[in-house]
Amino acid sequence: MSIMEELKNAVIKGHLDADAPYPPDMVGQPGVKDLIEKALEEDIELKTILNEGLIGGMNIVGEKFSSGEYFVPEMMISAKAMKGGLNMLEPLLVKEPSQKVGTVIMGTVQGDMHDIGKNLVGMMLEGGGFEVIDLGVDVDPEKFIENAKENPDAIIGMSALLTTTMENMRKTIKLIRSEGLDNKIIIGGAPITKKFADDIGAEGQSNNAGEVVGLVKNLLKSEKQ
Amino acid sequence: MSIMEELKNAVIKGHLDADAPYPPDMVGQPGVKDLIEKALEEDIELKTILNEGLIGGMNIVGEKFSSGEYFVPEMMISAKAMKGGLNMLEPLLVKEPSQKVGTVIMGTVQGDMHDIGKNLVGMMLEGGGFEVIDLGVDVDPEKFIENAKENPDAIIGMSALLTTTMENMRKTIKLIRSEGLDNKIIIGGAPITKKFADDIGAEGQSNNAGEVVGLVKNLLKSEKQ
Amino acid sequence: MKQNRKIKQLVISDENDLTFGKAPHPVECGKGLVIGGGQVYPEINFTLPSMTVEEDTWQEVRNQYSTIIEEICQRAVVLETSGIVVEFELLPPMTLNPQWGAEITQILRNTLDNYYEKDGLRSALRVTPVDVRDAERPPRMRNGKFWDKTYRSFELCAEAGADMLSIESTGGKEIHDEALMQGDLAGLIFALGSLGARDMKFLWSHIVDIANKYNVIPAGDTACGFANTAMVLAEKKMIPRVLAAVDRVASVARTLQGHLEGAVGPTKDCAYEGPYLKALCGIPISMEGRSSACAHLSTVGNIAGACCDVWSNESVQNVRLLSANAPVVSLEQLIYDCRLYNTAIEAGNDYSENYRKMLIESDLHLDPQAYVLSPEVVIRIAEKLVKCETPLAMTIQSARETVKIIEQAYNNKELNLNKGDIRWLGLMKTQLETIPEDESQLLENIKSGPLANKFLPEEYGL
Amino acid sequence: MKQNRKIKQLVISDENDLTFGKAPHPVECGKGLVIGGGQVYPEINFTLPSMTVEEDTWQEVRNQYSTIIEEICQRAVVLETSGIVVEFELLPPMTLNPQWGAEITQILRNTLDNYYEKDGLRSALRVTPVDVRDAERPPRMRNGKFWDKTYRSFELCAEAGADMLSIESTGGKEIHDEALMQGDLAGLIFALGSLGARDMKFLWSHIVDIANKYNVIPAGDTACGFANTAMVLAEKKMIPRVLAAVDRVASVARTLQGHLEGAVGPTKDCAYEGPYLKALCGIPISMEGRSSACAHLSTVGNIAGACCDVWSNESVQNVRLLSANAPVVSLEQLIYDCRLYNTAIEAGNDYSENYRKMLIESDLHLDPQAYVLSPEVVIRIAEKLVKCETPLAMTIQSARETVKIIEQAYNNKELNLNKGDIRWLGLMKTQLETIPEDESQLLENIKSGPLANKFLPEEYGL
Ligand code: B12
Ligand code: B12
Repeated sequence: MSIMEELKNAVIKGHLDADAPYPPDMVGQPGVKDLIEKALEEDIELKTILNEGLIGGMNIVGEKFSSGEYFVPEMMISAKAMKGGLNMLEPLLVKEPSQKVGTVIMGTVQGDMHDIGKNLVGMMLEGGGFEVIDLGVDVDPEKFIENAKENPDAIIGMSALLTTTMENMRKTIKLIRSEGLDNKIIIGGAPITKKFADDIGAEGQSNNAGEVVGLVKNLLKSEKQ
Repeated sequence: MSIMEELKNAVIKGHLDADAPYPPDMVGQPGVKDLIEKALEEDIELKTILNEGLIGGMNIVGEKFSSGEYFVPEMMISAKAMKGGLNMLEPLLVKEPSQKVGTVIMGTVQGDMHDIGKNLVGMMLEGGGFEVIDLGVDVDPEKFIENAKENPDAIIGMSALLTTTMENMRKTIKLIRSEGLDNKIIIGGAPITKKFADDIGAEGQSNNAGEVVGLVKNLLKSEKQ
Repeated sequence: MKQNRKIKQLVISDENDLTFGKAPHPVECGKGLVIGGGQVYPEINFTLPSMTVEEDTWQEVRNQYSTIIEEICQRAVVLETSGIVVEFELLPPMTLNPQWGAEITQILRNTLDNYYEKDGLRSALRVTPVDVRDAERPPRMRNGKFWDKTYRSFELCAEAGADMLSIESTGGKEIHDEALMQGDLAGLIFALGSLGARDMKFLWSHIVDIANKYNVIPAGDTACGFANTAMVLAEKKMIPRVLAAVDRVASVARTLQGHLEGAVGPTKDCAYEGPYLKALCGIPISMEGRSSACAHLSTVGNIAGACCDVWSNESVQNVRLLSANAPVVSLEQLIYDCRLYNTAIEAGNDYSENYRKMLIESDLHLDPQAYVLSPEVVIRIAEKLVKCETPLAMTIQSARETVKIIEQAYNNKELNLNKGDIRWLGLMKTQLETIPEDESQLLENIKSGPLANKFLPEEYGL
Repeated sequence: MKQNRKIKQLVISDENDLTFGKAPHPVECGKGLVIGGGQVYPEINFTLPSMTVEEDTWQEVRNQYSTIIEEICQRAVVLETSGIVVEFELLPPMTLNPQWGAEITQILRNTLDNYYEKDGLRSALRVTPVDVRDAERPPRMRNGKFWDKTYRSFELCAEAGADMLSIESTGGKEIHDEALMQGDLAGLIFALGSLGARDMKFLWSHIVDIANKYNVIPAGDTACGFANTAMVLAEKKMIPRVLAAVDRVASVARTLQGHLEGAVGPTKDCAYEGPYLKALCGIPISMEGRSSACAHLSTVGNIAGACCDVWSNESVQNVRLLSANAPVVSLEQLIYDCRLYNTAIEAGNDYSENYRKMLIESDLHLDPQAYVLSPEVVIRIAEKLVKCETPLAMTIQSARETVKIIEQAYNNKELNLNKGDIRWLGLMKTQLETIPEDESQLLENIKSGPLANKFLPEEYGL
């Protein structure tokens, strides 16, 4: 197995480093961190480590999840292992800023405390290599605006689970736009439909955590054109 | 029993004239037409005949219907008897135009063939003393506009039973307004909600034939203010 | 496949054999579903949310149907359903542009095929064009643009992948609507027993031909525009419930004509005359009850299931509920209902008989419309009907027997009636005394009355 | 009314006595409804369509609730229902402004009173404030603005005319959410058996006091935020179904604490732990199944009804369907379901036993979450639970027994499991070996792990 194959496999299994207790049958074997170290020593390109090793591994995790073989707990463990790897690469990546995939500001809207869906989406995005700024729950429009100003390139993701808070998405988008901010906005949560998203002027919508990475990537692509 | 009481009763029972076969137990007794004749002979005011006798009787029919004692067939028979009476009064009423209660243009919107609800509403309105211009089913916006132009004081009533034709109400209202017509518009039909009516700019809405007379009267009142 | 042109005796004559999941003449359709062969299958029906159907929105219409069918199949797989019937009821513009109806049929067909291959989901697709002949007043039934469109819609949908063909046909409705509002039994009976029955023969001989040509199943029709209009009006207290009950049974002879022409079932879900048809010709029937409350309220939520072979939600818009889109919600409810039917059948006679009795007993005494769906009453009335020589005679007989049986039930304190109902039982009895069984006589009466100019006799071969 | 502070033996120990409509300790409430006294009543729940709740919209909010309750009562009368339970679940702003919740309570109260006087419609009103303590992270459970609002909301709603009080309380959820996503059983058990149980004792001693003061019924709580979150996640294939099943049974000890403090039932509809509580304390329970598909999809649509005393739709928005507004549609479905339950009870043992078996059998083998609701399994596990000394011990025992029983059922081919489920049975068994029954020990473990800063131990008296 090549190092990249090994790295990919360590992400899939969620094995952070040789000392990590999970999965039991890999204890003692090199994990994500160890393999990245080795790869850097062997002068493998950062881009390759990131795209083939980490994101490549996470893509397979995503597939396993979609097919019903993996559940969220497994996915979280892989995401953590991947994040451990990313943390090592980050100081090096800043020197090559074009490598940064993108930033997403995530929050559950005002009045709403449901965050499981939002957290999952955040996790998937991190797994896809995005930086996620999580504003938590019950987030008022001002807080979204503040963060959008600081991150003009970021995509904003809003979640709402209550029929009585989904209207706060409309309000928030209005206020964001009235500040002259043009961040792309995506929304989600059980009661949200495509029609509603169109109605309130959100650029994207999904009811499926698995689709979100693709959705965000497409939005970024269309932005560049 | 005073003549007005008798007239009222004849309307309630749906007894048109002495020869009318319905109701069986009133055959041979004076009916609506006979009693109006008698009332005119006795110089009772037109207003009184209309309001106390005919409309008064029909009001009671409405009450009996609301309470579940009468059904539509009974109501139709009374409405017919009342109409017979109205026809006699009409030539006399034109001389006193202020007595005319009002006109309603009714139609089922384009693409929709359901007309039972619309017909019922029409009947109730006629029972309430209104003139009803029935445009039938599958009525295109142009036809509504044409009739509205001819009857600038008329209220327009539109009916739709399909979720796929209710949007044609929006279209029709837009076109009516774009012609500069300001007829009051009311809508109804099973899928129509208050919210939808507000949304598309209709002035009134009802899912209940029994309420419609009141609705239309209120609209006319507000117009006069 | 054609049934005898006249029914001489009941196919089911013991009320206990009029039960759910089993029909003397099962129908095999779609991907190996045997309807009436020992299992009850769910039939899921759906429609668009508030939107127009036109060139501009057509892509969105297609998306709606794709999403609905995808979500339905997914859920059916998760719930490990042994098979589903999917009904696509066209909307008027989809029959007026027959190609549109065919496009949607194709979308549904493809998705059902996919799920069969991928997950082994068994299914059958019922397609129901709109009877757009009703778009003219008085309607032309055998000529003209609207008849052509209706015919073409059947052809194209059959070609595009329907497994079964149905329709809610409207022959005679132009008279029935008026008569119903006037409580005029002669008009009702003329509309159903003469005009309706004649149009059913005409229409279904054509549908059966198309079905044979494309090798699909001519399933069945429904008196929806007649007796269900009456049911909805009774629900709104616009007409007495006893009138709606009489109208229901009076629609049997009309719908029967389709089966005499070769329709083999399952009948359309909204044909509450189904139990009578099952007794008369042994065909499997689709019925709807408590799980079609999304489409219309009713007083026969349980009893409607007593002898169903397919169990339907009638229709629901594709709107988002708290859990999922409404079609998925409906499907789930139907599946749980069917699990009960099928568990009862598997568990054996004790269970299925008890369950059937519960379904009947729980609604029977509260409404005359429920009462006339009880298998015992169905058999009693149907026995009288086989003796009639013509559809018109059958229709009159249905009305007379129904009035009699409801009156008896009321007198025996088996049935709750209110004052208005009781008054109307009397009114109907009087009316029924004077209606002639001779078709030309009845026609003359109608022609000399206020309904004369509402219909075109020649369109019914009169 | 207070139950023993500890359960020493099962109130229902024969699985056949764990059946619908009958509870050893019935509860009389509202206008003479006796819950668990031999009839199953529908419980209708509803919520606003898409709109905000604020000063500007308040009049419209009031209109919405007035219309809903009016339409519900009308339909209940038409269907001649012997009684209905109405639940008003507050939305967050209505607890944050306790006066608002009370206003809506009053509207519902008045309409129910009207229909009782006018039409004899019997009813009981359950009011459920929101546990807004969950609005802070980490939440403060016994102090601060949010606790004050929650408390005040109970007082004002009781005063405004509630017949029963309930809540979906959230003590320990801050840990449970995280642990669930990580499949961490130690975290789940700590959240339920320690934090959850402690908060339930604290909270319900207060609710019972308020109930006594206003002479209303302290009904019950639910592990909705816990086990139903797990159920929804399993439905979305986010966690394995066996984990959701274990979490369900592990929530029993937590919800039980409310009843040890004096809650008398009927339990909240979404508390699928209800059958265990009924066996343990003999209280009547509210359950939801196929007719709550509008609120969440599920794999326990029929079996959930096997021993219910009240039957609920959980919740539905006030949106227009083809027939009527969705709350009316839900009510109608519940009423037909209840007609079946009650017809079975009236028809005698044969019928009700058969029907109960059908409800169980039709779901039992397809999902572990259904399996653990079967009365037989409930009694088997509950027998083990009464032997435990502390809520924490009970919670651990629940998890262990559930894993064991699911494994057995799978091995005996009584239960369908997929590969992921089987892998997770193993993973859970391993985890369960190391979880200490000693609360302080477990607390120490959690404090030294990643969940340490997610909760405030002092808010649980720790
Ligand atoms: C778990 C839960 C809770 C938990 C929340 C725990 C938590 N930390 O989030 C608790 C118990 C606290 C809770 C509380 C309440 N809840 Co709640 N809850 C639920 C439940 C059962 C599941 C929600 C969930 O987590 N689903 C799983 C996740 C993974 O799915 P998801 O959120 O839809 O997210 C997915 C997609 O939508 C999408 N997505 C989500 N967000 C985003 C964002 C972006 C940008 C994108 C692209 C995609 C995306 O991706 C996700 C992954 O696939 C739902 C039932 C249901 N059918 O949804 C009710 C439900 C949402 N709750 C409801 C109610 C009424 C409440 C309460 C008011 C109850 C009460 N009376 O106390 C309170 C309100 C609290 C508040 N202020 O918000 C109702 C809402 C009714 C309404 N009017 O809208 C529901 C529908 C239950 C019901 N059937 O009645 N609830
Ligand atoms: C009877 C009926 C028919 C009859 C119509 C007979 C006729 N002459 O009207 C027939 C059989 C022809 C028919 C045909 C179709 N129908 Co149709 N029909 C019905 C049914 C069963 C009852 C409607 C009715 O008459 N109600 C009684 C009257 C009194 O009530 P109402 O119309 O609501 O009117 C009241 C109020 O709304 C109000 N009102 C009405 N109009 C107005 C106007 C104003 C100004 C005001 C103020 C008030 C007001 O007052 C009235 C009195 O209280 C409904 C089911 C239902 N639940 O409504 C389906 C229904 C409307 N039909 C439906 C469908 C799908 C169709 C067809 C497309 C079927 C098909 N595939 O062939 C065709 C379409 C034909 C067309 N182009 O329009 C669906 C609609 C689904 C959707 N997508 O919206 C329904 C909901 C049935 C269902 N559950 O699936 N139908």
